[in-house]
Amino acid sequence: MAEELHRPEEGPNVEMLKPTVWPMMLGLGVALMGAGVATSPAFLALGGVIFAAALVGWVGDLLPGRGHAEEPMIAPPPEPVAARPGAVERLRPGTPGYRFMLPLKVHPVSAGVRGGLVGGVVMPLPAFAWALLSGHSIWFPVNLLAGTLLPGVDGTNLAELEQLHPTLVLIGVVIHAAMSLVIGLLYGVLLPTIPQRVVWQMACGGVLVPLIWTGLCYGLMSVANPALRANVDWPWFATSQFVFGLTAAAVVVRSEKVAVAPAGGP
Amino acid sequence: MATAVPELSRERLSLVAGLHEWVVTVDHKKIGVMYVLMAIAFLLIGGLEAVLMRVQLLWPRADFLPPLTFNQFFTLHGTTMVFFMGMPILIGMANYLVPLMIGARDMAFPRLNAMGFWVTLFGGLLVYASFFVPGGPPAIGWFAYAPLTEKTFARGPGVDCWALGLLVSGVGTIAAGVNFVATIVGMRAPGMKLRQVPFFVWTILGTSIQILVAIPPLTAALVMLIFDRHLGAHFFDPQAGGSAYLWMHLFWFFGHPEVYILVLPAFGMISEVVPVFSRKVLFGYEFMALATMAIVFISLGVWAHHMFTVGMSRTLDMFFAGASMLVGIPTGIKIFNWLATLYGGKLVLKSPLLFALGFLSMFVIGGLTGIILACAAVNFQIHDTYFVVGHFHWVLIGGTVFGVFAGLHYWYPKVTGRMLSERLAKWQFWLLLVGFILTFAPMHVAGVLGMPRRIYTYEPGRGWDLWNQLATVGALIQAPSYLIFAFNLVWSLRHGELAGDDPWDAWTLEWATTSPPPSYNFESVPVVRSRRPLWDLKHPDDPDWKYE
Amino acid sequence: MSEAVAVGLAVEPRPDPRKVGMLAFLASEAAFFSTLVVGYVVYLGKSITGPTPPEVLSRPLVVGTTVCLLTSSYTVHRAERALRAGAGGFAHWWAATAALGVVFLAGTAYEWYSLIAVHGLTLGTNLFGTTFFTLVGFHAAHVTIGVVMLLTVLGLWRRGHLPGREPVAVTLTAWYWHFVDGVWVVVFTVVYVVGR
Amino acid sequence: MGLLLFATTDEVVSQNLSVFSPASPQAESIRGLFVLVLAITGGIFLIVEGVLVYSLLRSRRRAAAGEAEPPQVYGSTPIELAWTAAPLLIVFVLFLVVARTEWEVRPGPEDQPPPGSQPLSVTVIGRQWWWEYVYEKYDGREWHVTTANELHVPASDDGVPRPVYLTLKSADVIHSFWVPRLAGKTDLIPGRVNRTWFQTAERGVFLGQCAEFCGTQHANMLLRVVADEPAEFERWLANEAKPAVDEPAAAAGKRAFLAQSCVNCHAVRGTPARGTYAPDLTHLMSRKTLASGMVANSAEELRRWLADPQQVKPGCLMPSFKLSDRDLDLITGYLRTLR
Ligand code: HEA
Ligand code: HEA
Ligand code: HEC
Ligand code: CUA
Ligand SMILES: [Cu+2]
Repeated sequence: MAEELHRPEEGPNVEMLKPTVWPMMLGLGVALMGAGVATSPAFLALGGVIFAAALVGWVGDLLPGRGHAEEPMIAPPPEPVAARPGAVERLRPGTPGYRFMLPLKVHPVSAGVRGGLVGGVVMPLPAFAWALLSGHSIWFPVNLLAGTLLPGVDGTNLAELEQLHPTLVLIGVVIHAAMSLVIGLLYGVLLPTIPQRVVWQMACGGVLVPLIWTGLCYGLMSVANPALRANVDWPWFATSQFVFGLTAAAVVVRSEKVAVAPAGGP
Repeated sequence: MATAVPELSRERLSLVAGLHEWVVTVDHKKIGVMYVLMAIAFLLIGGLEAVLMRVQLLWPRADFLPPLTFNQFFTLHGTTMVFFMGMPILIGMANYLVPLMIGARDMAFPRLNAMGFWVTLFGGLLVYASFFVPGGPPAIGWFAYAPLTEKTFARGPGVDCWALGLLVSGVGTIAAGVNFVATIVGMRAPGMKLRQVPFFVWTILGTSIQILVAIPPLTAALVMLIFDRHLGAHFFDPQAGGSAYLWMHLFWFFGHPEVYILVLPAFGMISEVVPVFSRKVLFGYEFMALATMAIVFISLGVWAHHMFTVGMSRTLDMFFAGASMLVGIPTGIKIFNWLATLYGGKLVLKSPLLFALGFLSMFVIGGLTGIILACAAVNFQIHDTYFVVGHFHWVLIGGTVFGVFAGLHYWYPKVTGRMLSERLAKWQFWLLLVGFILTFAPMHVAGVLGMPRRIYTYEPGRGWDLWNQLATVGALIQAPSYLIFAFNLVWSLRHGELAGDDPWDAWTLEWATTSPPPSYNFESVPVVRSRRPLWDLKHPDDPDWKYE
Repeated sequence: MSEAVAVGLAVEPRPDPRKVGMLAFLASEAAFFSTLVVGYVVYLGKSITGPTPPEVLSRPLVVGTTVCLLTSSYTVHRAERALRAGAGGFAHWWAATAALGVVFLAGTAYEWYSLIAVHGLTLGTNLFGTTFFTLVGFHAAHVTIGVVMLLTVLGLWRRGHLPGREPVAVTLTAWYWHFVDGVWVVVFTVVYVVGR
Repeated sequence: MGLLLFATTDEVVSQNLSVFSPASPQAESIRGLFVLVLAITGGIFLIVEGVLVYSLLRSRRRAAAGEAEPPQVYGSTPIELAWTAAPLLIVFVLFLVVARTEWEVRPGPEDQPPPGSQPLSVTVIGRQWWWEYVYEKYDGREWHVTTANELHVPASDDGVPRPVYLTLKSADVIHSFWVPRLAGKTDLIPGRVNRTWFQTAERGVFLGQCAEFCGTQHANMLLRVVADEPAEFERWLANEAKPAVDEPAAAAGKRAFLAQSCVNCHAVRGTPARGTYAPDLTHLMSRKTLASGMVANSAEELRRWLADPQQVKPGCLMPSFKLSDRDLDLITGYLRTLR
């Protein structure tokens, strides 16, 4: 048991280091040498002498039998600590707060990733549809997304934005993929914390989150991505978000749950 | 619970004998106490300098301090607070606690430990000796950008005192780092695995790694500076092709990890206080440990976020901006885990928790202003303004100082056998909180309104007056808080309530011995089977080790 | 966790703190020398006036001293082995190490003498002088400390203060010596190979 | 007559240095980014403090509930993952926007002025504790005119951008050029050349000051940028390019000036005074302020400055010469003619 104390073969005495003045003297020597560099060589010499003496003294302390002394145990041994048996609540299924803190079964992390990927693939469809219906090319929304990173993608060169630019497309795809993936992951982790009703989970993941996200984008887009802000069509934008949210949530909710080993043991 | 106060009463018998005992001691506990007392002294000195600066800034074109004196004061204030208050107080507390927490009799190298304390003290005295040299203390700012430090621009020996003081105390800091690593790796109680050490010990391990990696470059840079000044070398001499850049890079390569050296141990203290006062185990211990190590390593690669305006390439700017923002993630993990520990706990609202709550609510703000600063383009505007001054006091006081106070209130009973007065502690807390916010919040506004830092005076009519006046009033509210604390320390030594061995009903090993502990700490070395050995003792029917 | 494991843990061996401490110290030394090396490298070719490294650095001499230093890593290793095997010869190998260290230092002294007296290169001449003397000088200082440590250990051992077959003082001194050698390999590469 | 001219054109200088009232495209970009990151960090702040307060209140309610210790929760991997991933996403988005802004406001090594623009290039040399400006080129014409402490630039019109390109150097220690309403700051570093630029359509005086600690009088290394009508700017520049006026009435003053050591440090073009250590005085009277923005450029202030610069700007690098009252009057009189 834990309260067994490990007693090496020691008597009532402990062997402890003897107090010694050399560490302080060594420090003093070093500091005086420093002061010597700053001011006068006299300090330098004095510091050097003290330093050398302290070094020799210190090495002397290191020799077997010189630096140690037996010290009697003076204080009473540590008080045994009062135990309070029975006053512990452990976290078990059914404890209040349990569900929120530790879902017993979760969707595997991979479900979230999959949800993000699938959502990420279907999400551009409304965007493309909007682009074609409103007379733009399908590169238009992709280029706009890349405007988060690239300067100079703004309203002044709309014609440019209709064309295929491999760099812009690459950047757009990377941004889109990274965000889809992370948000999917979050879905995978967080949806199980919502009361175990599929309706609620779908409502949260498919409606609430996209709404909040659209709202945030609406508020911040003028800075985050002025190009997008200038050209975006909000209903279509929101549609994209809903499509993503519903798909990702569906993938997550449908996945097989696995039991989780709570961190910290059974 | 009988409590003996043998050392302290014996000391009164003879002042000389008492002093001698402290001078020659190699006991990690005494050394720890000396570190902390020294740091508190420097805190008062540094604070006094700050208050004088604040008075000078009360009105535009005020005439309270001459320009040179003001510049010397912020140099000394920054240097003192970072090197002779912040680091020593943390190293001192770690010195006292780490061996106790891991069930060891002392540090791995007790004599080296003593040497570390003494060089730190002498280093501090050397810096302050600059008051007595021609030209007085250095006026170079705590990061001492070259070539302002070269002989051409700073003729007097003040800069030498500064450089050598830091060099000497740096030796002590490195010694402490070596010592902690050896102690934590090699001297844990039987059975105590690295993943079972109290969380504070983890943060000290992280801090020590940073010390070992970051302080030597500073030492090297200081050596270069001294060679320039005394042997005619040209490291930082643009006339001979030397570069002002080299100093910046070397200094900040040290300087950024330094700020985490200053905050990680405070994180550790919070991680001890929050669980005990929430009556819960620390949430996500493994992730906290991982996050600590992530901070240690990521923060070695962010230093040039102090240098966005020096004209690096845009790519480099973005590298350092990205890396700096990344540090926010492991830091966030810690914040969230503390919150989760609090959540659902039964909070015991005693002074240690009060300061811990102060830490939690304030540090986040400082961290977030750090993220704002890390946005390179925004930094072009607010670099070197009072916004930065606001940011770093917010993390240094809201983080380090609040954390340290939580720790000092928590462990004072262990060190002295008596409790600090709760009433004084509450006064201290509220004055500090209010004064602190009032001092440093307005600085962010002044910075955004265009006020640069390190100016001894400013033009009227720019809209800065009000914010400066608020800040000064705040500083004057803070001042009594520190004095109350100093008073409480002394007063409670004799009049405090007797504490007993384990006043907080805590769970780590330091509470398993007497208060104060005997010189050998533990009569017999305990066997450890979980993160909370005392929990196991107190709850034999439901011990932790079944769950870990 | 079973009872047996817990008992097993109680006797679980820990690394010797003195060795861990030495490794930690050497890590900090490595950080220190890295800084000086970085200083040397960024100032390569930045000197405004001469002399330049190719004009004044003589390779044959340094190759000689380098061989001495590398050999000394071998001799110190032999010394440790001799001690561990309980065979004689520890003192000889150990003394040889110190001697090789001294030869290295003598070589450095000669090199510096010719740089200063013949070529007029000092710390203040140009950036090359500044960085060269700092880097090589700090290394030489470490070799000097190493020699003193070697001799101290030898003296203590002779008087029987270091009993046993693997006294920590011997091991740690050997580690330090290997480290100083390792630093020289880097310095040599940077200063005499790449930098020339 | 010259005096009169100055009295009439004295405009009211706005003391606004706020980074939230930009007067140039890049200051505007930065403000946008600032608002974005303030919003994001503000949101995080509210969430964290909210959870903190909620936990406190909740525990207050629970505290009454019996002696037992609360549930011991060790942690949860999924939750840890969630609060790692969410901030990661925020950082990712922030990083993209910061990168875009960085490229918008920072000149790259190969950036060219936009076609159809009339660019101005000025070399700025930071000195303890004043600014030297060398006008290199405006609208394709070379100038090489040296002046100090007040930077005049042409304002942009609709259609004609007049970007100002500054080449930043230092003669001694590190300084930093910062006019908050026009652009973020860029350092002037000895042994190095930096570049920055801005352009503005707003006429008027923009204030700023040195933003890197550079010694005793760092606080008074003030900056004034005057954005003029293009025509007025041209007139000003042409005047600066001329040698000093030689007013016969001030001949005695001129002699007194040249007899002093002033000439070792200061230059007055067209006279033997050719010092390069201190501000060029050729057109001193075209400036509204003295000593890098510290005091108004009036006869009294000028005389006070000459009598004892250390009184006005303690620690500055112009010594006090203990001039006689007569010399003071003469030299002040002479300098007052240098329009
Ligand atoms: C205790 C000391 C400490 C700490 C912990 C920090 C933490 C941080 N600091 Fe600070 N800093 C200093 C001390 C400190 N700093 C000092 C002393 C200076 C000035 C030196 C001088 O010039 O004199 C300085 C200056 C400084 C600058 C340079 C300013 C300038 O001169 O222009 C920058 C720029 O990037 C910066 C950034 C950061 C960042 C990003 C963090 C991050 O580590 C913060 C991380 C924390 C959080 C972000 C909050 C919690 C996280 C969450 C709630 C999760 C969600 C968050 C996100 C998604 C973002 N700091
Ligand atoms: C941990 C670090 C730390 C701490 C705790 C503080 C604490 C304080 N700081 Fe500090 N500060 C820095 C670190 C710190 N600072 C750094 C690194 C710099 C940068 C320096 C540089 O630019 O180079 C800086 C710069 C700095 C400036 C900017 C100067 C400038 O740029 O011009 C200001 C201005 O107001 C300031 C104010 C304060 C104030 C009012 C406090 C207050 O919280 C202080 C409160 C304490 C007291 C008031 C002490 C109480 C006691 C007494 C008053 C009585 C004393 C009695 C005796 C001695 C017998 N600090
Ligand atoms: C040692 C060099 C030196 C000498 C000699 C010197 N000055 Fe100066 N002077 C300076 C410096 C440096 C400044 C800038 C001070 C500052 O703003 O920090 C200056 C500033 C000035 C200014 C203000 C310029 C401006 O643009 O604001 C005037 C006018 C002036 N000096 C006149 C004189 C006169 C007249 C004399 C001779 C009696 C003189 N100076 C001698 C160094 C010198
Ligand atoms: Cu120039 Cu500050
Ligand atoms: Cu930093």
